[in-house]
Amino acid sequence: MSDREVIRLELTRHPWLPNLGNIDEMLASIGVSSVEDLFRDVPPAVRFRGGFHIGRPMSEEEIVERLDNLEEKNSKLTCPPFLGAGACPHYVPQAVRFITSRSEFYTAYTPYQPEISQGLLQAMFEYQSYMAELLEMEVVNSSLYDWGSALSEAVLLSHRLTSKKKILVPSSINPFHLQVMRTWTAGKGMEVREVPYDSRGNLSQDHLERELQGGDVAAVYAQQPNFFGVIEEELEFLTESARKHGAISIMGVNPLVLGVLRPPGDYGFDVAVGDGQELGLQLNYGGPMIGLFATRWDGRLVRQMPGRIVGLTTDSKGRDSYTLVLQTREQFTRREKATSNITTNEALMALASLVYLSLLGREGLRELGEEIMRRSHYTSNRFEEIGVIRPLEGEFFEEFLVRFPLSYGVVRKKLKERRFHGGFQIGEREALFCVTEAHSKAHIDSMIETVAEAM
Amino acid sequence: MSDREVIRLELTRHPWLPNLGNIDEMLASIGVSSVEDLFRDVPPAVRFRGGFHIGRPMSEEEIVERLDNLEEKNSKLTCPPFLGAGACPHYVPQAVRFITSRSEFYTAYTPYQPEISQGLLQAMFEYQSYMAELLEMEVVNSSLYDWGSALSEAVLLSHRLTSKKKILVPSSINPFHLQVMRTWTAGKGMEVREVPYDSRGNLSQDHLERELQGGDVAAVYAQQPNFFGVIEEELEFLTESARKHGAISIMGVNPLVLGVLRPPGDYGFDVAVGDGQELGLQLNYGGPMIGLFATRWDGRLVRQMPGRIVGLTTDSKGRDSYTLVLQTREQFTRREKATSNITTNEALMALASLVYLSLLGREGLRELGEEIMRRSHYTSNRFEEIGVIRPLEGEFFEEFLVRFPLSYGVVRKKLKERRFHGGFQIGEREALFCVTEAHSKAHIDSMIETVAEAM
Amino acid sequence: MWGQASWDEPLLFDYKGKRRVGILIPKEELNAQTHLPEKARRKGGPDLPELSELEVVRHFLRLSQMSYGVDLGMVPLGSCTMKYNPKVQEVSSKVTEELHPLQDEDTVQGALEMLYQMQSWLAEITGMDQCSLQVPAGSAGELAGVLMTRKYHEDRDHHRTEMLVADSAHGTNPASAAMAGFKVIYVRTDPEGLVDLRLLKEVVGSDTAGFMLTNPSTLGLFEENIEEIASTIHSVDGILYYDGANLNGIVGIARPGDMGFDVVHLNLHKTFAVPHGGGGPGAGAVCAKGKMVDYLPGPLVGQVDGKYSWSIMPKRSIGRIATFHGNVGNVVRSYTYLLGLGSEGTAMLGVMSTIATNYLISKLRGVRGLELPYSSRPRKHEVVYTVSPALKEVGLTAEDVAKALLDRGFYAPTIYFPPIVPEALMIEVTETESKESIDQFAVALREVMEEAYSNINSVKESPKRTAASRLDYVKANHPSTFTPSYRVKKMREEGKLSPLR
Amino acid sequence: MWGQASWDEPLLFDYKGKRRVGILIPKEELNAQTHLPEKARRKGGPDLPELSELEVVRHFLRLSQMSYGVDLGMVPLGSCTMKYNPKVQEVSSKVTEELHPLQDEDTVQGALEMLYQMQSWLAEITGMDQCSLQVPAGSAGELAGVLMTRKYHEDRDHHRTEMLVADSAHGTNPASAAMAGFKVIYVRTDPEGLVDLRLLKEVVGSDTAGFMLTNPSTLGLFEENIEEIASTIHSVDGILYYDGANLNGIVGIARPGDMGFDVVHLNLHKTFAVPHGGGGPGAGAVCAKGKMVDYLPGPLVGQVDGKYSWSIMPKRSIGRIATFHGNVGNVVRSYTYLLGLGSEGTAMLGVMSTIATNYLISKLRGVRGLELPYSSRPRKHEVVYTVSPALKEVGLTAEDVAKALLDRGFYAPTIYFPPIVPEALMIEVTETESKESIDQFAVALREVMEEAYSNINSVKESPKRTAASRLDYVKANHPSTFTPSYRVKKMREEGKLSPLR
Ligand SMILES: Cc1ncc(COP(=O)(O)O)c(C=O)c1O
Ligand SMILES: Cc1ncc(COP(=O)(O)O)c(C=O)c1O
Repeated sequence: MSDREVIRLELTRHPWLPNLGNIDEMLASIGVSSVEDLFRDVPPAVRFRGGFHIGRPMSEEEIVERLDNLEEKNSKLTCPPFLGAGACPHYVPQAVRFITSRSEFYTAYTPYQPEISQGLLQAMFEYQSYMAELLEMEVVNSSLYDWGSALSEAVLLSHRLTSKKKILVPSSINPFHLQVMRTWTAGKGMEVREVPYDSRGNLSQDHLERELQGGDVAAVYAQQPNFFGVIEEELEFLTESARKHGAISIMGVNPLVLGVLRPPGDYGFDVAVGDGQELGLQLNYGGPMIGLFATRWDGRLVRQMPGRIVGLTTDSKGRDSYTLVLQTREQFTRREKATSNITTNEALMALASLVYLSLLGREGLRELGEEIMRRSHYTSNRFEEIGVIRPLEGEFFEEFLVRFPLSYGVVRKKLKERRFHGGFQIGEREALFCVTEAHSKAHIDSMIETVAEAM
Repeated sequence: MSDREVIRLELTRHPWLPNLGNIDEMLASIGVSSVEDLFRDVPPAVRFRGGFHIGRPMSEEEIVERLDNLEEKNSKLTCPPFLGAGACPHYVPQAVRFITSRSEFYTAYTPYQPEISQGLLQAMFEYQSYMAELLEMEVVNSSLYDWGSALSEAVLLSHRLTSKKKILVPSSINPFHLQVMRTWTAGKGMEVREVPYDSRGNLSQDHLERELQGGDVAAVYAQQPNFFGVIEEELEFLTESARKHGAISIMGVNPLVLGVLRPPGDYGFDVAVGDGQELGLQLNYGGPMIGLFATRWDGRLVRQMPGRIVGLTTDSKGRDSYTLVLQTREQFTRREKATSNITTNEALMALASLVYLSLLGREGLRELGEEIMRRSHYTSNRFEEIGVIRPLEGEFFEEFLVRFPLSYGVVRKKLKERRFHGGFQIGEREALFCVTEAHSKAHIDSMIETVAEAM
Repeated sequence: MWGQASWDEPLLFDYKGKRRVGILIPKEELNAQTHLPEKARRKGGPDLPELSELEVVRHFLRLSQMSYGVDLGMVPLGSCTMKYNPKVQEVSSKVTEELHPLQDEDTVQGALEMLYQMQSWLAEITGMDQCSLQVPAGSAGELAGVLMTRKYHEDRDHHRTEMLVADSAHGTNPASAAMAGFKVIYVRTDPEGLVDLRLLKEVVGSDTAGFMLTNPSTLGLFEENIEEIASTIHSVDGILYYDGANLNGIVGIARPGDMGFDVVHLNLHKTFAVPHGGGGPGAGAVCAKGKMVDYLPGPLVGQVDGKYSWSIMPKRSIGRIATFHGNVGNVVRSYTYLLGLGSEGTAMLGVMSTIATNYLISKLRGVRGLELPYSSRPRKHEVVYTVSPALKEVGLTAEDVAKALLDRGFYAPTIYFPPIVPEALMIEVTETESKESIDQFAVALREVMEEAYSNINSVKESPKRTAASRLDYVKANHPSTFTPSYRVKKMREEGKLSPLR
Repeated sequence: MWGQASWDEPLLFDYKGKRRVGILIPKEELNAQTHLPEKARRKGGPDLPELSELEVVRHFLRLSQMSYGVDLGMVPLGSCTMKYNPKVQEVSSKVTEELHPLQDEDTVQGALEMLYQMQSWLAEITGMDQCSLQVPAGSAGELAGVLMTRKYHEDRDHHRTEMLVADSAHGTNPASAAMAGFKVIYVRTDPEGLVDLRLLKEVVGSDTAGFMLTNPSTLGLFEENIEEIASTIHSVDGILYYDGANLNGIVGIARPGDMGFDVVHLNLHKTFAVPHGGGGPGAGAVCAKGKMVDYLPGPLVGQVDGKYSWSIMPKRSIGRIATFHGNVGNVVRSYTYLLGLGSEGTAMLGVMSTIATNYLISKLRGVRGLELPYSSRPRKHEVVYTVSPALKEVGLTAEDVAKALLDRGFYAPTIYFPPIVPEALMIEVTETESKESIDQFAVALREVMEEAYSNINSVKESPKRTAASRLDYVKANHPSTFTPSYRVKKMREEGKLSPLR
């Protein structure tokens, strides 16, 4: 016991441990004479007597100094990295940060008691509504973890509905999403087949049709834009073929493009997945993100939906009110028969996305999409001018594949010397560059000049 | 007219001008046909037809880039400057920033409607109460601008009460405060006399007593610690002499020292002034600060008090409630007979100070004072070791005067090369150094080593 | 139905925790002796409560929910210009936050550049020659202005003892004039709501130091005789002072400098969107033209070869008006605001705020009991109504209207001001309130007036949906119950305090 | 008396402004042609409302006031560990905020160092060998754990189809097991509230893949037979899995690794103070010991010569469980929390949270209608009560108690969980609530129970002081009224939508 007591006596005050000065009276009220009495059920053999190696408690001032120190160990870049591949840098408006740092939102948990959480519930309903509008799909949940897990959940859903195991994905799928999906569906023995793309970078219709013939396909997946940034020009055939062959059609989509590109609902997809990161989230070294998940207005799909859904209803006084709905799908009631194990989701990030979209509005979203396209195309033109070509001919949004006349490693290193971070390396001489509104013309020009120098 | 219209058409959307798209319907409702109609009463000769040179409207992203750019033009220092002289660097806890950035506080104005502003009013009452406790004085207003203006207001108060014009101040007074006081009281023709200090740096009792003899003194002022950082050891004689000769006694005090030093109320001062900057405020290049103003429980003084005061009362349901009190002192009712012209004060900074003090609490405040003294004394010892002496023998808190064996300009330059900012230069070889809990031992040591190198 | 949050939150002093702290003090292992002089040492620390971080945060969050700012709803306080404070302003503190006011100029070039630009922009917007940003708020700007006027006359051996002030002026005008030692002479408003020119000419004379005026006036009316007013004042070498708190209605339309004003103060916490902080801090500027430039408080930021410094010291400066450089941490918020508006946006402020005011007026036409004085003239940044008719007819006061508006989720207008309008409601919506939000406010005010005629008692009982109901002001101010601090409360309870005498 | 704020705030879709925007898009003058493929172009943009910045901010601020988090008051949700989230955590985002997950390792050394330290600290705290921080929350950690278990057995050609789960377990345990393809076998709780050892030994066999357990259990009870449980599972080469959501009650007291657990997941958004974000995001860790280290999701951060990199790829890793590195932006919040606690503070978590729970129990002794099952044993992080007696006597349900607590300004405990306790109230106060705050909660709960016996109807009418009263769940869930989006509402109103089938 004694070393516990020693520790207690050492730490007599701490901002986050209010009762250090009340231990004795609390023990007296409990009716035990020592702290150890409260742990009498812990067998001596498993009682931990060691200490930790975290260091002494730091004051806030010291903590901030330590964090500054870590921040300095990261490279200061001239402008955001030209990296995409599943996460893209964007400017996050201050209003977004301001609202997500409201205590009433960020220190709340899942609104199990709707009467006292109407604000949070209304916001989640609005998130679902904004996404529904973007996607032209009726039912959106209030978030999953990220694109990879959303895709995985869609595949598991297709398995539950069809009892089949084959999944068709484009070989232009984001490889990280694919890896996640393989991990998540390993337990169900799903089998993934890749459908190749043509010289423009578009999904091959023939291959897809052929794969579907067997009738053993649970789901067909398309990604818009695909991993190489290329815009899939034709997707209607996919939903039609899938329907014909009894497979679930799933569209993975970057919701940011939906100001200018056709939404999944318009194509008739059963399920849409994606990530809201590009709508108001910092990069945060890859997480938290926002797994986007939506379905058509079809009870079969909706009842298999993973995650929380907020719905509109009325309270006992007849006022419009919001609450979690279809909870019988969830783990805490259905346990092993639940549609997913997900509990904690990405609600605050969904809120951030909602705030971002509400700041943009209809025109803002379109303008943003167009500005990004202008900048990415300007960059690709500049690349072309210095002899860096695009091996795939298809149209693109913010990302595009380029091929250098020399090893990309050399370019990458040169860029780093000038405090630029180049695109994501794909092969020896190829890389995927991402350009958004966060990259100014001056930075783009100077990046291109640096590349030119390296060549 | 036309150029106005042109401007209007150019700017069709702006986040902060919601009605740009509603102008026509609003004009229709007003019943005028053009914007110009609303300005028909502006004589053509004074009608402005030019344009401004502020630049085109920037997006948030560009604004932040511009601010970053300005920030980079300031020197990055290794640690906060060793500068005091009226403003000292301290660590500001995150909770302070968090609370002062609550919209309900920082986007409110003076709580003219107390029923809807109870939270803000209670906080101001608590600020007054915390300061009253620190000062051991009963009545504190809810802030003036800064120490200089608070001192000026105290002097003007003494003039109103005594109709006399002579003011005694120590020659160890902060010269910036003195300058402000001279400016503010110029209209009343106040005459300032300086009382010298002894070799320890303490106020000379004899001189003071002599100046008071004439009976023409409106107020006597003492500053604790004084400008040289020296702790005035004896102040009781001052309040006694002032009382005897019909002068108002005013103590200027850094409230931070009141965890360890005797408060003005204990000495029997009539009025206390000071600045709350050291209790939870950033330096902010010198403003906003918090003018502290307090009086004894004496109606004569209280009714002459400048600024807003919040008091406790009850509402019609008998609940404890808070409201602005003694408003008949203020400009909006008393106009030219008001006790001051002050309107907008430093309420949010007062809130910051309150939060800071409430985090510290009784023991925290004492510990902070002691830690600061330890560090400042450690620094002064280190200075002594390398031959930099303290010309004044008196005890000090966080600031102290040092004399270098060579021109301070040389030291100052050397320090700057190493990204340190030395103390405030007083004479050719002297400077006032300020050391707080924001200066770590490592930084102090390295600053001292740099000084040693320069010598 | 709207209702404000209500928490039975005790005073911090009523928290009874022990051995708590809300922040750790960093401690270095140092071998340093410190000696406090015995006679100066405090015996028994101040009796502050001990609280954990959560207790502090929770306490203040609860209090915050019982407060009301622009971010929550319209605050139509006339003369206060409660416009929206864009969130990006909060980023701007990075430019100044960590700078000490006495740092060497070469280490604060970013801050100085910002201040320099602000000096120029504000000079251009007001049509003046030079601006000082040292004044921490409007009133301090006024004081600076009248002290400048005083010194100007002293320099010329004038004996000028009187300061003219419009009777519609803000209370700070006479208060500032008095602080500078002037006698205040009020100039009446004529039946049109403007300065009575005839009267002005009568009072102007060899004792006249200057005239403090705001244009548009606190009635929201533009003084169309401004040129003649200026020449009248200048004819006796008087100084025409512009109280620039109300610039919002004419930015881009007309400039004080072009109207003949010699000195102007600005409230950056109004037209230039510094948040009002629950009462402050604001930030100010005092600008001067021609001969008055020499008297500005100083120093000012100058620029030589792209280097900025405090190099400009006005020759006959009145001296330092603030301990350091003014509320720089707020000036940079205005700077950010102007960056976002740009020239075009800034030029639209007067237009859009004027449209908002007049639109509101159009929505309030025909409301029973609510009367618009000087109704033939268009308003600029604000409008003043009177409820005198309703007072006569049903006993409704301006205060009642204010309280009833609170119950509808709005903050109240400024009431009983300016004093020349009885039962005044002084309403300023600003250009940041959307048309729909103005519509809603108009509906609420109309409802209140209708309720007054149908059920005056119900109005008198408001507010019912705020954290407190109407307060006992007698108790609040009476010498034997006056309680400005917990210390007073406690001492009185312990019988240690006599009534305030 | 407490009352929640209430705003009649419409949906954003009901705002009707025109030509508004809440943020300006920066525009560069660029000469670049862009061609959208005709067939992929959207015809008619999405119908999103147009709003100014103020409208957006005000809308969400009003909504925020109709929400409730730990900063406002106690949230005693059992199993959720709603502890205070120190404000300094918000600074920590600077370490990761601007980093892209695919940046070269030499450009993200600060972030990697932080992750490396966290891997080590969490391993030490749990007594495991290695941790992966890739799991974005607890459930994902569980999924990782069961997939690791699956792969472990596959590698050994075991045919293990069954996952044992305690019947008191969180729903995520069986759900995760099922997602990984296991059949779930429940192990009953014995009359002491612990795992029924006899029964466990009966069900354990050659089909057993592992056992998912949490200790202390969701009842707040420490499984004192943990050593025997471990050896039972290990005797068939089963994997003992620790659901570490409830670590708070034993941190510094006992470690899963020392108890014989092979795999552990942690919810950093509980014991390690990541704020809960209104439902998320959280952050997780999955830790393994011995043979199981090889199966962790990867890569992990390793260190060579002071350089950090993603150099550790567990040999038989189940692969990637998140798109990138997990919720790094939250991991750094936990890191900050641990810096502030230090070794000593961390070691006190178990002690202080356990004291808080048992103190609350002491304050609830003798409350009529409230029964403590398994009352002889001390609790750890939480306690589960039943109001079954009150249900029988006056018809009071656990839900009624929850709603009545809302009316007293508290959030409600977790109710109806774990399912083995009828009418359960699962209460977790955590160590960050002060003694006085626990006292107040105890008083509130006592009052509710007393009111139930004196006036059950009044309790049934609660909540009355929140923004909404009890809701219509039938309408919310019925196929013909189910409305999960504005789109559905609108389409239904326009007659374009059939009931959900
Ligand atoms: C017309 C007018 N003049 C002067 C002032 C004083 O400005 P401040 O409150 O910044 O001291 C105000 C505002 O309070 C005002 O409305
Ligand atoms: C005991 C237990 N296990 C697992 C989980 C799931 O964790 P998460 O919500 O992070 O997915 C929770 C919390 O929800 C829990 O309480």
